[in-house]
Amino acid sequence: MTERAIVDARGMPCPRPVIELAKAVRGLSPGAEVAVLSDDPAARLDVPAWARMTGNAFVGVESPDDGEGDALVVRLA
Amino acid sequence: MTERAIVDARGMPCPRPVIELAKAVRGLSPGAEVAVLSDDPAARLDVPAWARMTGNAFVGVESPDDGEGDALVVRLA
Amino acid sequence: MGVSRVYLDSGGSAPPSRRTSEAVRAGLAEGWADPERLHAESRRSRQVLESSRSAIGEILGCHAEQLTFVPSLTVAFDRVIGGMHRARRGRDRIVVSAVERDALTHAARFAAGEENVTVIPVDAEGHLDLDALAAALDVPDVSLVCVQHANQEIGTVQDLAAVADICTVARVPLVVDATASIGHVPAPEHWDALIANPADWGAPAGIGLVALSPRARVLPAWPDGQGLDAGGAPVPFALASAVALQERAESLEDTARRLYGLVDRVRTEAAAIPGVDVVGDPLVRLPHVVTFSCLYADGEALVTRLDAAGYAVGSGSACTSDVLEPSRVLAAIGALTHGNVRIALHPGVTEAHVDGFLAALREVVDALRSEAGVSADLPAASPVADAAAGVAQEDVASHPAQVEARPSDASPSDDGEAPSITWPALG
Amino acid sequence: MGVSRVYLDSGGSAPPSRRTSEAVRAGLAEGWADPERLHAESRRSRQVLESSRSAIGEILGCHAEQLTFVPSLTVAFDRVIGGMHRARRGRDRIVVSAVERDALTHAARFAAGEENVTVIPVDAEGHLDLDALAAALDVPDVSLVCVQHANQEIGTVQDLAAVADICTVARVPLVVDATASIGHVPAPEHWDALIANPADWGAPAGIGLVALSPRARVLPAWPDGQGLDAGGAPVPFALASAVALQERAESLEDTARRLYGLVDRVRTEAAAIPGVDVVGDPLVRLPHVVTFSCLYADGEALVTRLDAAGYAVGSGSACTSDVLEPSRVLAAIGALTHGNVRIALHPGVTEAHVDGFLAALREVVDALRSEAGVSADLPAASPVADAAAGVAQEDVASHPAQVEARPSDASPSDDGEAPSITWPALG
Repeated sequence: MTERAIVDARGMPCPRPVIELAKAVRGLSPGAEVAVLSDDPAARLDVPAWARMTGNAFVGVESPDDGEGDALVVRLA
Repeated sequence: MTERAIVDARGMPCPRPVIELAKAVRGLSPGAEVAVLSDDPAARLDVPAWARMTGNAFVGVESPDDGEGDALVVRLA
Repeated sequence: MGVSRVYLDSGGSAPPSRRTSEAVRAGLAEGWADPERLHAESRRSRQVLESSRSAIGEILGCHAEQLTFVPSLTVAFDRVIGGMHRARRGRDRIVVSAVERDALTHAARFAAGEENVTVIPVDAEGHLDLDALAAALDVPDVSLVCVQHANQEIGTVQDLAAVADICTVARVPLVVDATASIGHVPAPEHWDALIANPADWGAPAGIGLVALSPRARVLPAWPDGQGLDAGGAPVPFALASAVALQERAESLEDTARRLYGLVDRVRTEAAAIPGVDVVGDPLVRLPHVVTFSCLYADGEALVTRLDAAGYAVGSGSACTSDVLEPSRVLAAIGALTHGNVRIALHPGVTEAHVDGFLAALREVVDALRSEAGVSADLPAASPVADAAAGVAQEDVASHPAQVEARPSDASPSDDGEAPSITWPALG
Repeated sequence: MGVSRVYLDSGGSAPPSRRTSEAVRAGLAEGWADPERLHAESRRSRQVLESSRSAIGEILGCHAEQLTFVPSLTVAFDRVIGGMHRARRGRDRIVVSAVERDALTHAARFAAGEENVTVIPVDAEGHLDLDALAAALDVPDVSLVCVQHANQEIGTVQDLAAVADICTVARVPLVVDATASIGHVPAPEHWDALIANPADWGAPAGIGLVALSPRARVLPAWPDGQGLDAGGAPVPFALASAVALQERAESLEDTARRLYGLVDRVRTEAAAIPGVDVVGDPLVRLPHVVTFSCLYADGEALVTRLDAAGYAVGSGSACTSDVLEPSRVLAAIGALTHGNVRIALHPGVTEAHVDGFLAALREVVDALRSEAGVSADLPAASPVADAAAGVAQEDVASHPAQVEARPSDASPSDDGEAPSITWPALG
């Protein structure tokens, strides 16, 4: 298993989940994974777009451990 | 049975059935009946209205012997 | 055109006043942007819409928030009937009067299914049978009652207070089509939904208006995912609607009194022509609307020859309609449907116009009957002429107004002075 | 307002030209009467309508008889989709592209049922997947195919000739939404029904236009018993639609070429801002439309601050929409949905306006990112800037046009001269 950081952005409207994601990846190593927890429907679209624009990889949508919202997972390049 | 004149106004648009009726009643005696045969939907409304306006009686709607259109029957006062 | 024109067909489309035309211009200059966006141009459009709704709300006696502009009258009927019926799910039946507009009746049939629409009859003057209405509401499956304020063809005004009482007891919402009355008489007070037609009071055709009471519920029953406003109405026409209604409201009573007298004159003199059936309530009616039917005359020929003589009138005869069916209103009251002439006066119509029209009418009707060879087959003039002068009628007995019909043999006055007929207050 | 305004949000609502405003005035004066009646005033309204349809038909390349004005764009979608689907009874499925307008997609779902609407995906530039379309038509239960001519947000123009070929083989009628393209590029040639939005080419909002091919069939699928025209459209706006379209047609190619160049400038310079996603086909696109999204920026704040700086723009971000959902178009192509700016240029927009906008954009985006504390978290500028200059692209290889992107560091010219970019001919 790779290192995985969690960004809990639930309750935040767009673009906050992506802003929190950008801050969270500072200093993380290539290959690290970050899961953005979000209940904002735009984040489902914007986290993959962020990955594309920043040259990172979008892994997929998972369910968070507590089941609320989405866990949007990216892997750093 | 009372005397009954027939006015065959089928195929004629309004106000022709009522005009033919007016012409047909000339010289008929009180109590005489006239049946206007018509396939114009407006005649169903206008023959009773004619009877009301001219002080005659509208008897009712019957089926003509050959079954085509309506026979609208009035009785002269 | 060589002939000077007199326009007597203002139901649903009156010639625009100078102020109304100016409002369209100003509305286009200030309100061309989509009012639903976030920038200054959009905010300005929104302000124009909101000012328009406020101004109209003041006149109709409701809050601006209750008012929605829609793109057309047809859309108003579609969405109000469909949306309110859907919001009353579980109640399958819609009750309508026999003299509602076709678009409303069609919308009811579409929403509830033809077999679930109960049509309440009217009497010979077009008044709703209130006992039949009460009986129809004696079962618990009715979603809506639809009764117009006044009829656009015969002018008869319904007793909406009594209708509303019956609906309140049965706990059924009342939809009032006021498309023929607003701008001409005080707005009705009893409704859960009100539908108005700005073009009927002098705004351009191309906008409808809906008012909902705070307790009225509407659920989308239409294809496009938009709201009751169907994606929005033209802002310039919203402003013109408000300006035109203000203009009408400023002189509502004076204009109504004057036009009421002119229509009385038409009713009296038309009824004095042998074989003419003047219909509708002679007293409890719109001030500006009248219809009558001329025995043995062809409706299309009547309209066409009056037009050639300079008078624009409407007709409910079958031959003048697209579908070649006579007016459902004339059918519902048992009126003669051929040879029908329908008149709606705008405020610019004078006594001289009406007198000229009556002279042309007599001439055209005589000519058509002579051509048909039935000039000698006419009954005496109908008794409507007397009814118009009937001060003893119960309907006006409760009003202080004294109704004096102008004698039908009076010579037309050229000074445009209003005839001395008092307009009964309508409700 | 102290700030001079630059309006860059002309999709569906352009500021009216002098000629258009004058047409509204003339249309109101000549066409206030109901065009469906029998008298002279009505005939005059009918003449205005007929002249308007003829003028538009000439520009669209169809007969006046094929054209119907309807009261709004929403009504056009409702009736065309609902009515054509009903006329194909027995075929239950409607096929739509993923980038159709919401109102069209809703109308399709309403007509066929949500489970019977097949959505054909588009690629990252918004082009329809033609193989998927052909596969969807490989079953015999499809009533209609709905594909837009060009997209109102990203500007991408579809290959309608190819779409029409597929529909012809499958014998399924093609409904083309041309509401973003007509008035800006030559009208599409391949359709069974065409829907146009006069407000998009400078007429007032409040009228829609439908063209039907002679073989298209429509059955009433609406509540009111009226025809496709829903009881009629405002005559003054019909005339304004024709006049505005003529005005656009007179200088279509010059204006398109000039605006195409200005949009290229926006595309190039926006893409040069780090973390900006400029989307849509950079070449096979509408001349006047572009959208892009700015990473980490709030869409509503972007629009509001640009507005305060004097620039009116649109946005497809969720926070700027009524329903708080991002644009379905941006979602369909996988674009960033937040920080979205949508631009549609009207013919009055100059190079100086665009340069001013770009300067304001850079400032606002910088400020918003700085406030969010993410100024240092940006990727390099996107490669879209290169694509705009890509003369080797297959899409333009077939055109003689040589596309020269204006260098992004060129100084703005104040004389309003068109940039030296050739506008590729669009279908």
